[in-house]
Amino acid sequence: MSAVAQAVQTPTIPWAAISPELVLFGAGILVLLLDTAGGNRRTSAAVAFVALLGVAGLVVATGEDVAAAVPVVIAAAAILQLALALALSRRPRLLGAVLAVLGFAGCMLAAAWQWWAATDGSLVATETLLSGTVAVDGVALFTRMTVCVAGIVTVLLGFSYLEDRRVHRGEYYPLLLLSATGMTLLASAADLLMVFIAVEILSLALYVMSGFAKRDLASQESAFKYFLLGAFSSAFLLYGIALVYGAAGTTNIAAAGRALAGFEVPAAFGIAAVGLLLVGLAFKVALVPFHMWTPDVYQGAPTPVTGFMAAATKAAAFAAFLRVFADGLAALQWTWVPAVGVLAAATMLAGAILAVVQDDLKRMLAYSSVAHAGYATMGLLALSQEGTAATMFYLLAYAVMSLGAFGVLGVLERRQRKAIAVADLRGLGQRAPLLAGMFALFLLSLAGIPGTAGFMGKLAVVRAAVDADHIALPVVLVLSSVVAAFFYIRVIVAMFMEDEPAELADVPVPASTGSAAGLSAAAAGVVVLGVVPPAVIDLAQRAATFAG
Amino acid sequence: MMAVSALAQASIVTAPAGSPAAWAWLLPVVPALSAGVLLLGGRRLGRGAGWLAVAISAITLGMAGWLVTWLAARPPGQRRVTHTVADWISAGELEVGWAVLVDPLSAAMLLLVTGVGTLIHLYSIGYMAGDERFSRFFGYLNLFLAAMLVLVLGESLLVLFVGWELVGLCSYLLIGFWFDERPNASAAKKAFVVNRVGDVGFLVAMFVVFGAVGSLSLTQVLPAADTVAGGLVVAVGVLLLLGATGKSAQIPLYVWLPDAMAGPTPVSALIHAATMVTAGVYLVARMSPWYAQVPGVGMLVAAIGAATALVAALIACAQLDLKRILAYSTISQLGYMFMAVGVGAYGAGVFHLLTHGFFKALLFLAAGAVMHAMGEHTDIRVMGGLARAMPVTAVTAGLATLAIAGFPLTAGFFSKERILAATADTDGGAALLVVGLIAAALTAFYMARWFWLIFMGRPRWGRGAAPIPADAGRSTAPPPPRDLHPHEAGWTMAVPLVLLAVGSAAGGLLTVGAEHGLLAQWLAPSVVAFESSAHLIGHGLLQAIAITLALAGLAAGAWRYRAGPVATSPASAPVVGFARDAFRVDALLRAAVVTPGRWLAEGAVWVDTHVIDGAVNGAARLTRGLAQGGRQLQTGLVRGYALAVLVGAVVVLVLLARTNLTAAVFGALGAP
Amino acid sequence: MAELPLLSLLIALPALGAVALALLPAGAVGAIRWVALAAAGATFVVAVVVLAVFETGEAGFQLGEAQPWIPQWGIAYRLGVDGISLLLVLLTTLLMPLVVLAGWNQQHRTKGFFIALLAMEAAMVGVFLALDLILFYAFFEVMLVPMYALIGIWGGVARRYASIKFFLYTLIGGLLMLVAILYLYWAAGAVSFNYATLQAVALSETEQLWLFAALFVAFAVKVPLFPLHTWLPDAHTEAPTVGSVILAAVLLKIGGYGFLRYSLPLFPEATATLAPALLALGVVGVLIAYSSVSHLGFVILGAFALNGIGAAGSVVQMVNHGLSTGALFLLVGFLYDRTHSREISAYSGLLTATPVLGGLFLVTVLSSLALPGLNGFTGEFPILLGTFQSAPWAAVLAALGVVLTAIYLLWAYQRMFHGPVTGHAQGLSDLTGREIAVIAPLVVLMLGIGLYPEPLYERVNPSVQRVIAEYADVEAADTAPAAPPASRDDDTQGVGR
Amino acid sequence: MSLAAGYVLGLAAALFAVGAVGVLVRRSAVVMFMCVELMLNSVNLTLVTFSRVNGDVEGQVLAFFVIVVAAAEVTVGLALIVNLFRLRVSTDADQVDVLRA
Repeated sequence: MSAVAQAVQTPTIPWAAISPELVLFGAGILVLLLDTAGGNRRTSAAVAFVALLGVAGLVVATGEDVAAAVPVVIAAAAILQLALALALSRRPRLLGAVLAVLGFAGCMLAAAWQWWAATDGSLVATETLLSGTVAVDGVALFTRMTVCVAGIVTVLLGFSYLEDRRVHRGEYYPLLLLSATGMTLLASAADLLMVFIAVEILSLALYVMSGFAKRDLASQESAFKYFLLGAFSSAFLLYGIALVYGAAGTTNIAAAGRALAGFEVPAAFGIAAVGLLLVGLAFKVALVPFHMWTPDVYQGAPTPVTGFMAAATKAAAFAAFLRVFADGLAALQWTWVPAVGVLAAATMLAGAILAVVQDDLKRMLAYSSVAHAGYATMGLLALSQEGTAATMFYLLAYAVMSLGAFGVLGVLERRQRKAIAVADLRGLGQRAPLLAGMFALFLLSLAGIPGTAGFMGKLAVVRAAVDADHIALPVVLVLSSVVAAFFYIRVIVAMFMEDEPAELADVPVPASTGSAAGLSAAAAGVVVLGVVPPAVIDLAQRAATFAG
Repeated sequence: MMAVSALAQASIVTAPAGSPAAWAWLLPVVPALSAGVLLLGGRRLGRGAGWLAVAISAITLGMAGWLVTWLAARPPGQRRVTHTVADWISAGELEVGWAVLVDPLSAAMLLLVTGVGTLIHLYSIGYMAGDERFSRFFGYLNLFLAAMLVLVLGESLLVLFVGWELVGLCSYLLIGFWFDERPNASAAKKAFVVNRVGDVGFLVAMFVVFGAVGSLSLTQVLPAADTVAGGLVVAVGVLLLLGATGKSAQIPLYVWLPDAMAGPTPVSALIHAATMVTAGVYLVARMSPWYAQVPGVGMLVAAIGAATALVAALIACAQLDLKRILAYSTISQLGYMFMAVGVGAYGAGVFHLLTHGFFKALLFLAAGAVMHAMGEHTDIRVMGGLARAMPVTAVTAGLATLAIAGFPLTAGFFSKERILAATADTDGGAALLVVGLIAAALTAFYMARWFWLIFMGRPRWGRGAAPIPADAGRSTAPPPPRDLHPHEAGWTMAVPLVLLAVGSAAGGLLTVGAEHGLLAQWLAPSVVAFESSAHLIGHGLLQAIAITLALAGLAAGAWRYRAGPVATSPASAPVVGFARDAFRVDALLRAAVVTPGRWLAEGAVWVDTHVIDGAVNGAARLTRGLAQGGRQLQTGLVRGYALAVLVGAVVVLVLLARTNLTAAVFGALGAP
Repeated sequence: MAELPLLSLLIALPALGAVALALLPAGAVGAIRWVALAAAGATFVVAVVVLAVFETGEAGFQLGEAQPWIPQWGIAYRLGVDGISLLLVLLTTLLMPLVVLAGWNQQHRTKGFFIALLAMEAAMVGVFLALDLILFYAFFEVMLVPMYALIGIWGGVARRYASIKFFLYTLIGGLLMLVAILYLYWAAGAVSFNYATLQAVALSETEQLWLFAALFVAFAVKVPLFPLHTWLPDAHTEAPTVGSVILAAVLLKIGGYGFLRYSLPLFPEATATLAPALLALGVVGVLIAYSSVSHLGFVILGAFALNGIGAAGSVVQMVNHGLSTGALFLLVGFLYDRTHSREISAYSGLLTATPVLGGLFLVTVLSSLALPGLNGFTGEFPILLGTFQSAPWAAVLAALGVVLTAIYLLWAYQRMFHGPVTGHAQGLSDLTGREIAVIAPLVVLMLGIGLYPEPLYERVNPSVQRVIAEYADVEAADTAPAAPPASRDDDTQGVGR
Repeated sequence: MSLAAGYVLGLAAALFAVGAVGVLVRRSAVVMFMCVELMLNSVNLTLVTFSRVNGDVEGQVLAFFVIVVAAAEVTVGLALIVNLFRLRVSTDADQVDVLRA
């Protein structure tokens, strides 16, 4: 009996298992509805009230299946929403932002609860969740956490930025939450179908967010390129899924992996299937040569969106990458590990080298994100729990430092109202020592200097790779890091070692609570992960071993 | 063939507690402390600084005397004592202590150093009076004394080397004492650097010794000579010789000494005539058991000595500067000493060392007095007739001139004769003997020239100055002022002159008595002398020849310069000019060493900037180039990106399909 | 006393000092200086206490501390001190208060300046004390940042080029070292980066050669060894005085220290194989006439002579070079403070104009050119002697380097200090009391060590013997493959009292 | 695998290739987008064929999902293209190259 048929026959939906997604999605819908209420107090209250009723109805309808705690949590969240909606109805953007933060926080709570419940055994086994399309395992949970952290910081950093650029429209927060929903779903997708759907959910929202500055040609171009190439690569992914389905008779990742495990070299289907899946996922994580969209899209998109893309999308895509390749297709490693190894090496080098000649900082960081994708791939290639843990840890580390770096750029763009080039940073160390210091911290972390998250991340992946007998990749990483250090250093040089040009001297450096909080959080993350990471490493390692 | 003397070296014993030898370490410490005081706070002492230094020097003389008396009272076999004060360096197996070795050889040197040192300290009070760095000068002098005593007393080669280097430092400081003038500073640096070249030999010799013996302590090194492989002994001998040629200004490393005359004259007397420059001789004598193993190396020492004696004497004949003449004379006399120690006549060598210490110090001091009188002029062509104005100086200097020329019964006569006799008694010493005799004659000639042009004849200064022949020299030094009134300096300068003159005259007493002379007998426990069966010429006849040559040289010098400087005849002009330029050795060295060295340095810089930095910058440029290339691909056209995706897909498929191939490539890069 | 984590204090005090400075307002220049001085001074006091507690004659690590840091990866916070690190720590902590004093009048971004100094000190001390390889690496790399800032922010005209060059050179070496460390860890098969554990790993000679090469780059850049030295002249030219002092006096020692602490003990066969090549590089270093390159070439010679004399000498040489070069750069700095010119040709007759400066400068120069009786000689001689025992040619060539050193140092001294008083020298004021106070301890130590280096050697010898003992093993292994020596078993017990 | 299935799969592959090449060679953003849709639909065809070969409905279910997703893509994509057209008065993809290098 097929999985779908089974789902039809027993329509018990394990709400608890997908509660994080539900929270995000629900928050997104709620913000959207409240936004349509347009600041009208009564309408807002009504919307919130209806949402409350809806949640209650859901709880009642599926009561017996849900663990006792869930309705209470959800109800409490709904009440909070109502209160907030009433309090902030005059400031809908702030309401959206607060609700988004709460949504991300709720998602994290739900994920934490899941983790706790799963170790307790009270959660449904992964195999049967939504007909096996969703897995609640460590990778999913850890990635959800990363995505939510990224989401919160993005909201904090984005608020003033969007205000300043006058593109602070209501649908921003719903889109953010929806794309995050896609990401968390992608992270937990156990079925290729779910992978595809999740990829589309997150991408569609991001396409729109990239083009959020409607009057800005760069933003529009970014969205257009992202969209067209995203769709193009989705087709490859989809074709790969279809071929897997044809070859294995199933789209369930684990089952397909088992079915394909025995295939031999001439089986063109199998090779094409694996290859096209690889293309689709490599596009999402931006491995060379599927990276070419990254600089253009990152550069054109509004900076907070760029940060979110760099941090969260990467984490989610790697989670899927891990699940499909390191987990599902592990038995076929002899086919794809060399290929991915070559791609990873090319990615590390090309990302670093191409960044060297960039003057636009956003573009430089975009290329640097390419290089970092290569580093993270090293953990995946180790094909071990250590490696999985390392990749996840790396992605969290990369999330905090890239969010921080893009966040600083966002602040600076508010100051100068233009794209920031290296020369624009001259003398920043004297004018705004704290901001410059933080930027330097993020850059040093990206460069992998000890005492920062970036170092621990690199240590994790290199260690995993060496453990797995890969010596060439760490050497490539070293080369790449040296080249990369050059351009990070160049920025620090400009900030601290050059004098501020006269035309910049009069422009004040803007400050806002949100960005201050966001940057501080990112900086704290960088330092904590760099100096006392054992707790997070522990979490990542447990996540890697915890199959749900 | 020479054979090792049957007289075995006395063994080295530890100094009895409380004995003078156990306190010998104070000898260098006292002047060192005094030097510290003088250098740090001497300015406040004013003229007292000089007297303090003199007192300290006298104290060391007293201590040395006490020590030597004590030593002399011991039986000859017990006259080599050591005393260890403290550990110094213990790195791994290397253990060197601060220890002194008192034996007849060091005792003789002690007396010379402290004795002449004290006299020159005293002389300097007058000579340096009024100098703005008066106290510093005496600080340096005391420091030198300390260093020289370390050199003499060092029980291990390394401690000896410490003294060796420190005297070099003092020499550097004192040559460049009037550093405001660039040439002085350059001369100081040259002295230091050339000495350092020699030091490489000393250093490497120590390495070899340590490798062979496992210790640098003389107590162990000296007796071990006959247990060490012959090749190593030769190496040590030659390397030490290199060191000695540096310090004692022998060919090829003598070039620094003439320039060293830039220092104040007492310095020339003390350091560059009487004491420091004899360190090389001392070193060879010290290591006599090793040289005794390899007579061939000894002959090399002697040959270098002989060549130096001759060359320096020739140059001295053409010099015009009163101190330079003495400097070349010193080089030449040191050559004599090398000849002596080279043929194993340590007694003769050390004897000449001592007598030379007296009369050469005296000559320099006299020269200093003359310079004082002449307003610091040094060109002997503008002097003459000074005997009348400065009788004491003239008489004492005359005595010293006779002594150095080997006038019968003077100290120099005895010591030089001993050396010539020793060469005559050496197998294969004929050439040495001939060279030695020629040099002796030349010495008499140039010293007569020196004395005559300065003290005798008509004055060529002041109002009644006699004209100087136009081509007598190419020096363009301005003539001294017309209103000169030369006169004797004060008693502090005269007393040392007189005392040294006594030494120069009576130094020969040291040699009366026993077969090889008192001194040789005294030194016997310290050195391994040679005995030789050769007997080229009867000693009586040799003496006669030497006396004849000395007298002839003196007479020739006096006769030729009886009326002042002599115009060079056109035929001999190139020869004289060549000698006056010291055979252009400096220029040769510059061309052979300094210029290639500069090229090498420039080459190294070129390699740094072009090759190494070039490689670094090249790597950066390559990166940048790659990036620019990659940039071209990033066209901004979405269709191009799609193409990249498609191409990438094909590449991935190929990689997957050709797994074996990929694995081969990847594996080569990867796992071990 | 025994209960205090002395070694941690050595790292923590300057680090806390830096944090305290960060919290002070930038304008409070007086407070900033005094806090910096107090932190550096207190660290030195602790270092002296460590010296007092240190048991001379013990070969192993003392005062050990060990705390898990990242237990999952086997990384621990593990410190210990032996004769080798003790001296270098003392040197570092002694110099830092002096450096703070020397930079007393720093006007430009005072706060950041002193923060960088203290951060530097914490990292450098950490490098010397770390006994966990990742911890070592972390300190090693972290050190880069403040040094980079010191050159880049407070440096001369071409400071940017110099600082970037410095940064990249060091980073390349560091990263290669990281890979090597990880490989070693992998080869050990134990989840531990403990120095003792990794030292016990048996590696094939090929592996050793590769790992040696990786570490070599890291340390050779620091030393710096030909041909990886070209960053140094640039860095020195551009760095501010105190930067140069730290760079020359301490930072460069890390290369020599690394060779002795890591390369030699970890890869004995590779070291034995490569020693001649290393000696050759050392000789080239000695002969190319950059003062520091040349002096540290001696350190390399001593280390790779692979005998007790040379190795002990090379440790002492590091200390000596720290003192004399530190003093040299400080003096040049004082001069620069007055005239803002570092050109040798801009000076003449300084000895007349500023006798105290000239005298101290001369002592320092003489120490630099290894005049016996001053400290330089007490290190260089054993090095040359030790080198001669294993590679006579290297020792002879290096001895020629001694002459070269004399030539260029005296040339420079003569040009600047002798001759008539002209140019910058006119009207120049002599050293102030503060400046003399900075230099005096160094000069006193130069003399002291020159006359009596035993206190150094007696602490270094046992530790160095332990390193060199490996080579006796190699020779023994060549003749008869025996069980690993007992000393290694002791090592695996880890650090502890 | 039946012969017919092979033909259909081949056709689908050809359609996919046509779509992919279309994206590469066409300059109009709208046509490029339609080519992407063509690629998606060729995959749908593949899915349905496999579904038939495998004898289950999973492939067909998947195809439905793809259709829904494609619809969503159309809404977003067209909106983006329209907005771009507003700014540039052209749908020529080759003129969209502000962001480059």
